[in-house]
Formats: sequence, C-alpha cells, structure tokens
Amino acid sequence: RLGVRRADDMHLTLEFGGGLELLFGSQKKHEVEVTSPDDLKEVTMESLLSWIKDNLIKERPEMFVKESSVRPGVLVLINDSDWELCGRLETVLEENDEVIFISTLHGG
Amino acid sequence: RLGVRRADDMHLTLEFGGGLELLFGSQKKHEVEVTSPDDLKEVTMESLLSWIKDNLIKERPEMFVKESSVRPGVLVLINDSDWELCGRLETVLEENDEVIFISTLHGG
Amino acid sequence: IAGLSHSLTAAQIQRYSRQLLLPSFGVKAQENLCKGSVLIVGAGGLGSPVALYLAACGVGCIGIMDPDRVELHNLHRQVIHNEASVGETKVSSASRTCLAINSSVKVVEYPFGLDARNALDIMAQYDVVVDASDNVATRYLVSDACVVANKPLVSGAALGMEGQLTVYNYLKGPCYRCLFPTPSPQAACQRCSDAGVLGVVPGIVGTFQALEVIKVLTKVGEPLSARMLILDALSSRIHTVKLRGKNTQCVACGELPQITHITLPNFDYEKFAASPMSDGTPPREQV
Amino acid sequence: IAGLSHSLTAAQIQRYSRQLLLPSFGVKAQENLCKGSVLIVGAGGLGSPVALYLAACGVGCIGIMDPDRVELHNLHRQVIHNEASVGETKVSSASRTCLAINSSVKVVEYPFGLDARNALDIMAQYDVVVDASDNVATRYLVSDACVVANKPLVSGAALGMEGQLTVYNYLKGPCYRCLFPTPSPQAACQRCSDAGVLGVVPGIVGTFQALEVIKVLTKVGEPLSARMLILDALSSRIHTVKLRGKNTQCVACGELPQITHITLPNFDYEKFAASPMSDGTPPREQV
Ligand SMILES: [Zn+2]
Ligand SMILES: [Zn+2]
Repeated sequence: RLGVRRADDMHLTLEFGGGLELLFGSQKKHEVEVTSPDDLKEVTMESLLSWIKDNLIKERPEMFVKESSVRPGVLVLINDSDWELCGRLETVLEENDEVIFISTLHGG
Repeated sequence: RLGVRRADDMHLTLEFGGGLELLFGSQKKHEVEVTSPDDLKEVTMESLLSWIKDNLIKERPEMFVKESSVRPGVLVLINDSDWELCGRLETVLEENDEVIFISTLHGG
Repeated sequence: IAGLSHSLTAAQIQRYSRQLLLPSFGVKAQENLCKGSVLIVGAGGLGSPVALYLAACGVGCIGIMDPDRVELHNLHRQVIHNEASVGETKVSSASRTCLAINSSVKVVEYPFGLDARNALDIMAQYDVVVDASDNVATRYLVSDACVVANKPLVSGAALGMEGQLTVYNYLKGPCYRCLFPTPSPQAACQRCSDAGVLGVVPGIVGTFQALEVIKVLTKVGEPLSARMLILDALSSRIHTVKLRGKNTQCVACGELPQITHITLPNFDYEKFAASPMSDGTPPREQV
Repeated sequence: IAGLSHSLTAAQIQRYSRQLLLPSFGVKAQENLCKGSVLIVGAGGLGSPVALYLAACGVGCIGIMDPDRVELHNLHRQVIHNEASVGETKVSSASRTCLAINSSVKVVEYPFGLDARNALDIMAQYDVVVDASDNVATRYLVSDACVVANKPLVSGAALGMEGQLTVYNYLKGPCYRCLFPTPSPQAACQRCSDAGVLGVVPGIVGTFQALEVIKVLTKVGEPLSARMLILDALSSRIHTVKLRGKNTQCVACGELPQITHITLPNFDYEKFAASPMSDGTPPREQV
C-alpha cells in the first residue's frame, strides 16, 4: 500500500495499461490511499488525477495529463465502465473502486 | 427477477455454463431472490443448492445435483473464486453475490 | 437438415456440419455466412487469423487489403504467410492460404493501401469491415469511411503484450472518433516495428475479431458493440469493459457530421494523425 | 543485440526481431524458446493454432500426436490442414504447415493416440505438454502422466460456443484430478461431432494455449496456474477465475499418490471415464 492511511483516506486500486505504465515505473497495478483535498469529504476523478500527478507519476506527466483531464488517446474506466457514462471529471469515487487508465493501441 | 422479494430475501446472480444451462430452460443468467430456510438468517451454498433444486431446475435434476452437492464434473465459483477456497457447502453467501456453476468441457 | 428448403449444397452441409449442429447457429446462420462479405484492412498479425478463420467458416466473399510484401520478420506472427511467400505481396500470399483451406469462397486482392479516395467505393461492396491495420491515420480513415458507408467495423489492435478489440458503428454503439475525437500525441503512436509484439497477441485478438464478424453477419449472439475487450498477455488477464454510446456531437457519426461522402475523400488523415499510413517510421518508445 | 553473448544466429535474430524488441521478452526468452520442446496431444481444433503459433515463434522441438486423418468437416476449425491434406494423417499435414512457416524448428510426428503404455516414455522427452484432445479418458491420462513425469500441462477445451483453459500441475496449482476426482456422468461428455462447435472457439482457446506454453518455457509473465479462463463466445464474455491449489489427498498429485510410474501403465482410462479415447461415439446431448 502506498502512503499512510489517515482517517478519511480512501483506498483505490489504480491500473495503467497500453504503455502508460512506463510513466509509473513500469508498474501496472497500484493500491493507493487517496486523501480528499482540504475540507471536501469527496474524492472525485478530478482530484484523483491531481493526486496522481503529485504523488504517483514518475516521468513525462504531459504523456498522461493534459490541462485538468487525461491527454487524448487515454480511455478511463471506473469499475470496468467508461467514465463518460458516470460523469468524467465530476464522478465521485467510493472506497475500493477500481480505476483503469489505458492508452489506445494502434499496432496490428 | 424471480420470486417476490420478502424482507430477509437475498438477491443473488446465478450463472450456468458448459451445457448446464440446458437444465434451466437454456437460460444462462438468473437474477434470483433466495429465502433463507426456516429461522436461519444465513443462506449457505447448501441451502442455495436445495433452493435451486426446488425452484429453478426444469429437467433432469440428477444432471446437476448428486446427494447434497453438485454432480461430478461441475465447478462452482463464488464471485469468480473456486468454492473449494471458501468452504464448499458451508460457504455463507452475501447479498448480490455471483455464483457460477460450470460443467467441465471435454471437446477440442 | 438436407430436407429443409435452404440454399446449402451437399458439399457445404458436409464441410460445415459441425457448425450446423450448433443449436444457436444452424442452417440460416450458415446461409448468412455464405452470402456474406467482409473487407479485411491489413494482412498482417491481426489480418492473418481473421482471414484464416473467416475463409474456413465459409464467408462468401473476403476482400484483403495490404500494400506490403511478406518479410521474414513477419512470420513470427503473420501465420497466413510462410517462407515460400517471402517477397510476394501479402494479399496474394493470404489469398492462396485462404483458398487452400476453402476453395468455395471468393477472395478479392487489394495489393495497395486504403486511402481517402478509394475507401468509400471499396467499402460499399462489403457487409462488414475489419480494421487489422497498424497505424493511427488508417484507423481514423477506416472508422470515418465505415460511418459514411454505414458499415459495422470490427476493430482490433495489438502491440507488445497487449491487445484491444471492439465493434464500432454498430447498433447504438460509438465510432472511433466518439471515443477519441483527438488523436494520441505522436509519442504514443507506436508500431510493432518500434515496440515489438509477441506473435500470439495479435493471434488472440485477430481470432476474436473473426468471431465478431461471424456474429455480425449471422445476427447470432451479442457482439462487442459499446464494449471493449482488453487483453494483457503478461498476466493472461482478459476482460470486457462497457463503453459510452454514440456521441451526438461527433464530427463523424453525430447529428451534424462534418465527415461526409463529399468531404471525406479530401480529408488529410496523415496530417490529422501526424503520422504516416505506411510502415517504416523511426522507432519511438510507446507511452 | 548482436553484440551480446548468446546462441541466436543472424537469421534467428532477423526472424524473431519483433519479439526480441519486447522489453519483457528479449534474447534470453527467445533462447529458451529455441531450446524448448512441447508435446501437443491432438492436431484438431485446439492443436491447429497451438502448433501454428509455437512453430512461428520458434519453439525448438514440437511433438504432434493424433491418430486421425484429415476430413472435410474438420476444415471449418482445423486451420492447420487444408483441402489438399484431406485423407492424409493429421500429424503429417500439421507438420508440413509448421515447417513451411518455420523450417528451422524440429517437428516430431506421432500418428497414433496417447495411451497408458506409451504416455510416460513420450512425455519424458518434452518440457511442456499441451492437452488439445477431445475426450474425457485422454484428459485423465494426460493429466496423470504429466504428474508422474513432472511436466506442466496446458489444458484447453472447446465445445459449442464455449471454451475453458488452465495450466495444470505447475507451481503449486492443482492437477485435473484435484478439480475432478470423479469423471462427469456419460451424458455430460460430449464431442464436437455430437454437440457441434464454432471454428473460432477452439481457435481462441488454442491461440491462448500457445501463449501459456510460451510463458512456461520462457518464465516470462504469470501463466494461468490455479486460474481458469472461461469463454462464452455467444456473449463474447471471457474472464479468468481463481482455482483451488493442490489437493494433498489427490490420488495423482497428493502426498500418497496411487497413480505412479508403475501403476499408470496398467490403468484402464476408458473404463474409468466410461467413454472411449477415439472419436466416433453415438451422439448424446451435452448436459
Ligand atoms: Zn462517432
Ligand atoms: Zn491432483
């Protein structure tokens, strides 16, 4: 587990694929404890992205994030469902949610 | 959903594969409400099997159950995990658990 | 089966007997296959198993499109070719293998690449299109052309130890641009010639693509429309995820499409994708 | 790559270059493949893609075992054969296709069935065994023999629109008898000749079996030991589940095994499974 668990921390399982894992030390799966920003009780996808940028990413952040969202070509899945279906950046995450970031592949 | 939901009923998702679905009207997936037997609060795999035998099976029960368990050649998975790992017949089921019964295939 | 009124010959009944036995398949489904047609864009790692299995199961007309010739380093994954076909065009090598397995199907060879000018005319002749290509520019072209020509698109991709598969532009599902309105940055557009690929990975994805084509042609089962299959061969982890539906604002398949049969032929896909359609680009690390 | 001290020839480096590029694969893994050997029991629907992709990726020695001859109704799924090989033994037809793709590998033909007397001697010569057979009796024999000969077993099955795959007798995982100490009742032991099969289903399972063989031979990635891949082609649902570990009471791989190199050769597998090893049984509905 990454990070000491504080009272209102949220445990999430993050996965990076399609090459994105190269930005995270070539590790695909990460069990993390995410603190909800300042007084907000909720962790949204937007706060998760900035948490990842500040705590997890090892190199070339521009290959993962662009402005406040993910860079083009990255598919985001929350519990195996496209985040487009649950409100993209506004999606409110829950304890033990699984979030997958996967870059679309072009090879064949 | 099958069956009227009573207070202490438990909703389960059952799946039959590898040919077993032929005993259940060729329907693979069944969303069911299972009542825990008499005063017991719990639904175990054993009580689920007898519930299935009494309420769901359409033909040739001997091709599904044998004595109080499943007949040889049937693999039982609770939330994608072999029931051998969680106590076979004694396993206590929880709300919204997914139980898969799949007959081993021999063809090739 | 022979007694029923159907169009299968005795030889077809014998050849496809094991499929005809299937309760969920049967004569009507086989007839749909034998009358069906599929265009396979790419005769490489993905296209090999797609063409092999579609010829074997009896798809009436198979179009195969690829500008390249067979090379030795293709053979670890492009199992429709062999040592004797090195130097030959991929489409003629693939066609020979398909006809050797099933001489009753028709194979049409397109020894050149799909481009904005020829896409719509060629696609119009087929029921289903398979994207087995290897570059971003072609993937946008194939998707746009399928939307304009109103054809379902079975799209697969494979690189390294990973694979992805979905059916675009079918039922109420999204198209490629619905998912990716803007292309990935260049550094994320890798080829097998850059990042490498394990042979069986396009093998698994391509065989699965053949399954999706069969289901679209026969209307049997639920194809991967608005769902994506994700394969990680290293951990043998493979699962399907739920995708968004059509984007009403999509420039291709939305309510006010900018990509039409008039504008598509003049669209510069290589410029849009900032990468060429043909192989031979300098290696870049996939991110 | 050429500079490193390794045993690959220039031709091998060129042929396998796209695999050698893989960070997770590399020269050492390719050397393991080229020095590796695999016995494929069955040259049918599953054995076809297994043999094709293992020959293509360079497995040094491939043994193929099957007593049958190629028939027209095999060709919808057994894509290693073709119309010209109808009537020929399946092993010689398969061998020809493998060598056409990769003449640098060795293929050993066994034009007869595995049985209790020949199993141990033959298996002893191989690193990994693949169960691509089509009947219960053979599956128990192959599993028991792998336990006695201490070989990992990549076991696949396909029927109708469904497929299953796991790696038995490897690391701390179970063997076939750990999962199924008693065979299924006869009514549940169906063949493709009874219940039918869609060609791509053994195609997907068999290609996946080739992946598992590669991972066992190269020690790259996590193979499906104590996990099972379950495919339902109708809904394109494919997922892996977690299986029990070794059963210490197992008659084959347990602490006090009754199946040993002494008892195995005299064990009557057809009687135990109440069904014959060869094809041609009367049709029964799969339950
Ligand atoms: Zn669209
Ligand atoms: Zn055992």
